[in-house]
Amino acid sequence: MKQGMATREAYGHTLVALGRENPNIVVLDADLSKSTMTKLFAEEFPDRFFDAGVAEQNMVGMAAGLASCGKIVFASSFAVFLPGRCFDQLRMSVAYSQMNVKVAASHSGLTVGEDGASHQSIEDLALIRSLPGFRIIVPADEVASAWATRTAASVVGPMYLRLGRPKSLIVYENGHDFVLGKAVRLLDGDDATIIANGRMLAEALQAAAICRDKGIAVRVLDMHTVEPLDREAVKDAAMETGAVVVAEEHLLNGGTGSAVALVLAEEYPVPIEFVAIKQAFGQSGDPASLLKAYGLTADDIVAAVEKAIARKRQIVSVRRGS
Amino acid sequence: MKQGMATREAYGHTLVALGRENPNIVVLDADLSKSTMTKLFAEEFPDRFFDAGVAEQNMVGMAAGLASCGKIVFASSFAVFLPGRCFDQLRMSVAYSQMNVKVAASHSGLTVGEDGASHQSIEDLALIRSLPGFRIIVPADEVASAWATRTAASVVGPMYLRLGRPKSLIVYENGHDFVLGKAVRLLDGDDATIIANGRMLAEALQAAAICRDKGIAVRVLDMHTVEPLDREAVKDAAMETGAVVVAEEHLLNGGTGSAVALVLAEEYPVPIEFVAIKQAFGQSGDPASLLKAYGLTADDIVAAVEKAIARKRQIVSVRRGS
Amino acid sequence: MRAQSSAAFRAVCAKRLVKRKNGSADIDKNKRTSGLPSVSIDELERIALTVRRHIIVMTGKAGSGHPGGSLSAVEIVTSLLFAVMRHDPTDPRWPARDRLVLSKGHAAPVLYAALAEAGYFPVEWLESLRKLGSPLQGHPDMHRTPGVEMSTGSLGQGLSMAVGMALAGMLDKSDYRVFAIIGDGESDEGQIWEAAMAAAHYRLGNLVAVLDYNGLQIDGPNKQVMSIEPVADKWRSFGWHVVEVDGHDFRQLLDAFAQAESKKGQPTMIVARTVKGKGVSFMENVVDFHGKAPTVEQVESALRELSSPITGNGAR
Amino acid sequence: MRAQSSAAFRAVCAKRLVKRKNGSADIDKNKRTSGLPSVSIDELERIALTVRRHIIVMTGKAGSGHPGGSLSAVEIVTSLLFAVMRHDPTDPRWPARDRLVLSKGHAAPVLYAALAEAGYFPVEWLESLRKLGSPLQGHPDMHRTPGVEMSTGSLGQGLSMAVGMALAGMLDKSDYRVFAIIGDGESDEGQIWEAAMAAAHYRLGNLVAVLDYNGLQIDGPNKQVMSIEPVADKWRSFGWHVVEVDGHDFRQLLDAFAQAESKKGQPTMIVARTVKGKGVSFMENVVDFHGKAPTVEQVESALRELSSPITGNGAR
Ligand SMILES: Cc1ncc(C[n+]2csc(CCOP(=O)(O)OP(=O)(O)O)c2C)c(N)n1
Ligand SMILES: Cc1ncc(C[n+]2csc(CCOP(=O)(O)OP(=O)(O)O)c2C)c(N)n1
Ligand SMILES: [Mg+2]
Ligand SMILES: [Mg+2]
Repeated sequence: MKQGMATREAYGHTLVALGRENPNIVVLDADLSKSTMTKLFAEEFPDRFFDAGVAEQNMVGMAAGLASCGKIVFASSFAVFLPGRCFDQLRMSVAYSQMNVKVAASHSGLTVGEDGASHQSIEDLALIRSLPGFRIIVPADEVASAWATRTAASVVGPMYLRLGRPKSLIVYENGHDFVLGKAVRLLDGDDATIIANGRMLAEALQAAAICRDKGIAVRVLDMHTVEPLDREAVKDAAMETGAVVVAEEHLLNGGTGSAVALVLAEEYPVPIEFVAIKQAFGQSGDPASLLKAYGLTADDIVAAVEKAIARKRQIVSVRRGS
Repeated sequence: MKQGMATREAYGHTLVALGRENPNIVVLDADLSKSTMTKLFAEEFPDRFFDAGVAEQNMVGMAAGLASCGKIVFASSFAVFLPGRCFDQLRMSVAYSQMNVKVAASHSGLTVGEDGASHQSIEDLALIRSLPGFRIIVPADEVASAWATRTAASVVGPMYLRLGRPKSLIVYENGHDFVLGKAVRLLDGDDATIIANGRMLAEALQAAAICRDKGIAVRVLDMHTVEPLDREAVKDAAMETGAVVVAEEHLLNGGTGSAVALVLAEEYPVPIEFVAIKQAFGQSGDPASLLKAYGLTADDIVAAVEKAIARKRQIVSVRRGS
Repeated sequence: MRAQSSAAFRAVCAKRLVKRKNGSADIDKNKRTSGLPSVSIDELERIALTVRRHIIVMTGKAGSGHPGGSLSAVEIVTSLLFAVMRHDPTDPRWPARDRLVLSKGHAAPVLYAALAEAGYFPVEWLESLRKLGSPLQGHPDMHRTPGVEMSTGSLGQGLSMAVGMALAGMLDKSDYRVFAIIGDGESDEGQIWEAAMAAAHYRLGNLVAVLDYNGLQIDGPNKQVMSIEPVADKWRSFGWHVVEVDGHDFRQLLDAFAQAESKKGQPTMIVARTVKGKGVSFMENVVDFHGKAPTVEQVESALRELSSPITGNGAR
Repeated sequence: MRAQSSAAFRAVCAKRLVKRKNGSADIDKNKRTSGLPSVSIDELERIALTVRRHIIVMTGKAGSGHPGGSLSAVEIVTSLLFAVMRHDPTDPRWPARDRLVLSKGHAAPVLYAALAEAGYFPVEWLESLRKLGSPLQGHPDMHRTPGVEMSTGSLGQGLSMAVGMALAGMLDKSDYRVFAIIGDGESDEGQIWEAAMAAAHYRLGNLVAVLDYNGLQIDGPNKQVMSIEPVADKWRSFGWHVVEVDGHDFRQLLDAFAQAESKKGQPTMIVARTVKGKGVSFMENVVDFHGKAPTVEQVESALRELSSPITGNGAR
């Protein structure tokens, strides 16, 4: 896989393009426009960019007010502060009020790196998933991020984009035809399914390659949309492969894995292994070392796949009906 | 079941008792001391009570500062504002900093009633479950709440108590011997297990009675401690009854049901039905009508039990090994 | 037990509302202030009386709600909806309307009563306050109640939304104005000061905030719970033009709003000194009536008191 | 490339720290100020120089971090740790110690450098800044770094924690004092104003905040991003005693801290005008050096500049 732009960079560039196409688009930031890349928009459209300073709560309120007057509002900061610092505001002013506000949160996950725990959001999905009405996209590369940004602009209602700091590995060809709420099946196989998104999709693909060499055939799903979750794809994976691994740069609690576990508990219970952060905060370090230290590498995924398959074999299931 | 005090009332009274026993206990509130019942403490120990005014963020920071100097700090407000209005503060100043702060959040769930969506916290567990280091107790009645409050004072580290507004039905005898992290098995049966806590435990017990009349024998577990979850009890329930229902006054996403689903996905996948709030905000209404409108009554639990059992029967499982 | 109010009376009020819609959302800016309504102070006081009666009746009927902070804001809301703001009850989403955000959302009853009187919805709706499925939620809900601009209830958020609306007005070169009503207890919230800073930074001359300064919050007087004094200095140091008035005196309020309108490039804060529970003797300055509904007997005795307008007897 | 510093030098500094522990946590209050250290301004300036060199070397070595806002706070932190505060590097959790909360946590390098120089941990640790497993995290972590009082990094929270510590001091009738350093960009956070209001309300004379007023935040100058002026008026209107100083002038800083100590029943805000990147010509007032580490060449050139103390050349 080739290295491409960070998802936050693709977001920034796409915002500029959208700004040219649609005068209704307004962008807000909370003193992090160089990092979230909204700076690109600010430079070209200074009149439609508002900096809230280091005041995430007020930024969200301003976004809601602007949206109530017909603006399509993108609000950006780091994922740890947005939603973390302004959850109640997102709840009342955006989710409950059904405002057309797009929360584009950069620097999600451990791969923020050296800044450490205070800046590494490992729980933002848990927060946003608890806000009825919010759609959630976790793009894996620059192509997916550009699509996500365009989708945010065109679909009416609250939306959350989970973006990353480091360069991303390119998974998709330009112009790939994503559908909101539909997982992408990147690889197929019968032994198990790896569901991943964001930064972890590249690891999942590497893991699948390692598995292939070991004679294990895995399906890989890019679950770019976490809300609404593609229940069909999850159910099919369980029914057709019988063992599921969910890999994400997020806490186990409240993330994509939790969403998948709920679906399967209700639809088709099979063994699931979670490659996610277990109850612990992040810390300083370079991204690669951190992923390793927290068990979020391709090798960890492979181990999880093997464990899930072993558990599947332990259960001899005869399913009647469906 | 007899009607007893609200869990928040038992909290308020127990605080006073603790205040008499331990001069190190300090209580904070954010202009809701009459509702959270910390007023009782404030009246008896005005020197050890600090009102932050309507400033939940600062209250949490003050709590952390006091705790860093050796105080055992109880901070109270409504569950929708605490954690909702001060999540990042709980994250940095309390959870990450491992402060001895007890967050006692009242008015959780829909049974807040007439105040409506802005005041009904249906997502607080999702938030707190994403904070490593926080223990979580959801007491069902006055006896459990008094125990939870005492436990909070004696166990070192961040803890969350989820309290309710309305009078609660009495489940436990005075002096019941609770253990932090150990579910209470209130009823036993082989057909299915109902896991519940807080307000929904009383509904679960009623549901179990209805089930018994229908010839269905259910186990009922009070999952008062949500973090750390009693994994053994959950796993045993799955292995021994094969069908699980989780009932809680919370969103499906991020609540007790999500915690149970994660455990079973990893340990022993069986059908689970969730009696919880599906992605929607609350609204004004009296508590009983709201529980009905949102599908949170004993009857809803009974229907869920029947569905879970039907699903269990569809799966003829032969489990090797374990 | 229903408060008096007639369709005819409401129609008169509604007609008096400033309506200068000229077909499109385009507004002749030069004429903005020329059409201020000719509602007399006497009439405003009569409307205020009716609004007060509604507040008592509807919270009494609901058995819960916030009468105290609703009663303190009656003159503020009445002057806005019946004399100051440009709006059209028959077209609540008219793009060029002036906007009102009730940041202290628990005072929903005063807003509902005034909106009903202004003709946004039938007065009969008031009886459904806080009932399951009612369009009148315990706290304002923009999607359920015509005329409610923003959903509020969690304190401290409304001013930020108003800032956003004012920014949108500037962007769209529309001359609508934005009003927000905040509480003194609410002023403890840091977000209020974030919004205050931003409004001054962005020179929002189209923004006016009113502080319903009734001196009480839930746990007691501000002075004991969390003092906000010197509050006028605070707003001045945050870059706002500040006007201090008796919040129950329509003349002073209208003057202040006019002053605010003439202020360019700077937001205005009207510090309105009020009495919590104003107009009902047993509720005035009684902390407990913040969030306690009157009993059946209290409703009756309150309505007896509220049978003729309170004239010019101002705040504390 | 390592900054100069010798164990002997550190020992001298450490000895000069005020230590009036008399066996227990009991402190003779009347003697509190009598033992102020006899560190000369010259010595403070030499320490400051070393601290600056450490900041450059450690961020350079880490390849990331926040040199700009660390350099602006050097005199503030140095005066606190080496002349103002009562503390004991050999006993970081001494209950009666004065407390310092670095609310603008991204300036961790200045705190780490000063703590190392004061003897809290070996200077060698500084090289591990921001590495996996290091005791010196990218932002201060109270459980990993001796002498770090509170974990910070998310802006706007530190002052509230300091308020809590000051309340605990009052409760325990201990005479320790609490210091918090906040940024100008950080002052945008509403929580700062919540804490400000509470500190005045609770009459916390044992609390001192210092504003590192370097005029810049990440997106540019405060004036453009979010103006905080008139900032001294803001703090005054929030009930604080305000002193304005040149934040690079030790004499003015020490005076201000002494003034703060004599102020009873009211918290003091020291508005310290500083220069972001102070001491390194190519970093001074350069927005980008907020969060960018110096390259190898830049480290060398900076260390050349930082070979003799900057004396009394003050702020902008
Ligand atoms: C964020 C938040 N915290 C707490 C509450 C609970 N609450 C409702 S009203 C109120 C007191 C408000 O006092 P004030 O603003 O003075 O209102 P008024 O006196 O005008 O009724 C509080 C704390 C809330 N609604 N929102
Ligand atoms: C709550 C929060 N929002 C955003 C950030 C990201 N951030 C780090 S430093 C900074 C700018 C701070 O400016 P200032 O306080 O002036 O710092 P200084 O100039 O002293 O370095 C921002 C926005 C943060 N750390 N915390
Ligand atoms: Mg008030
Ligand atoms: Mg600065």
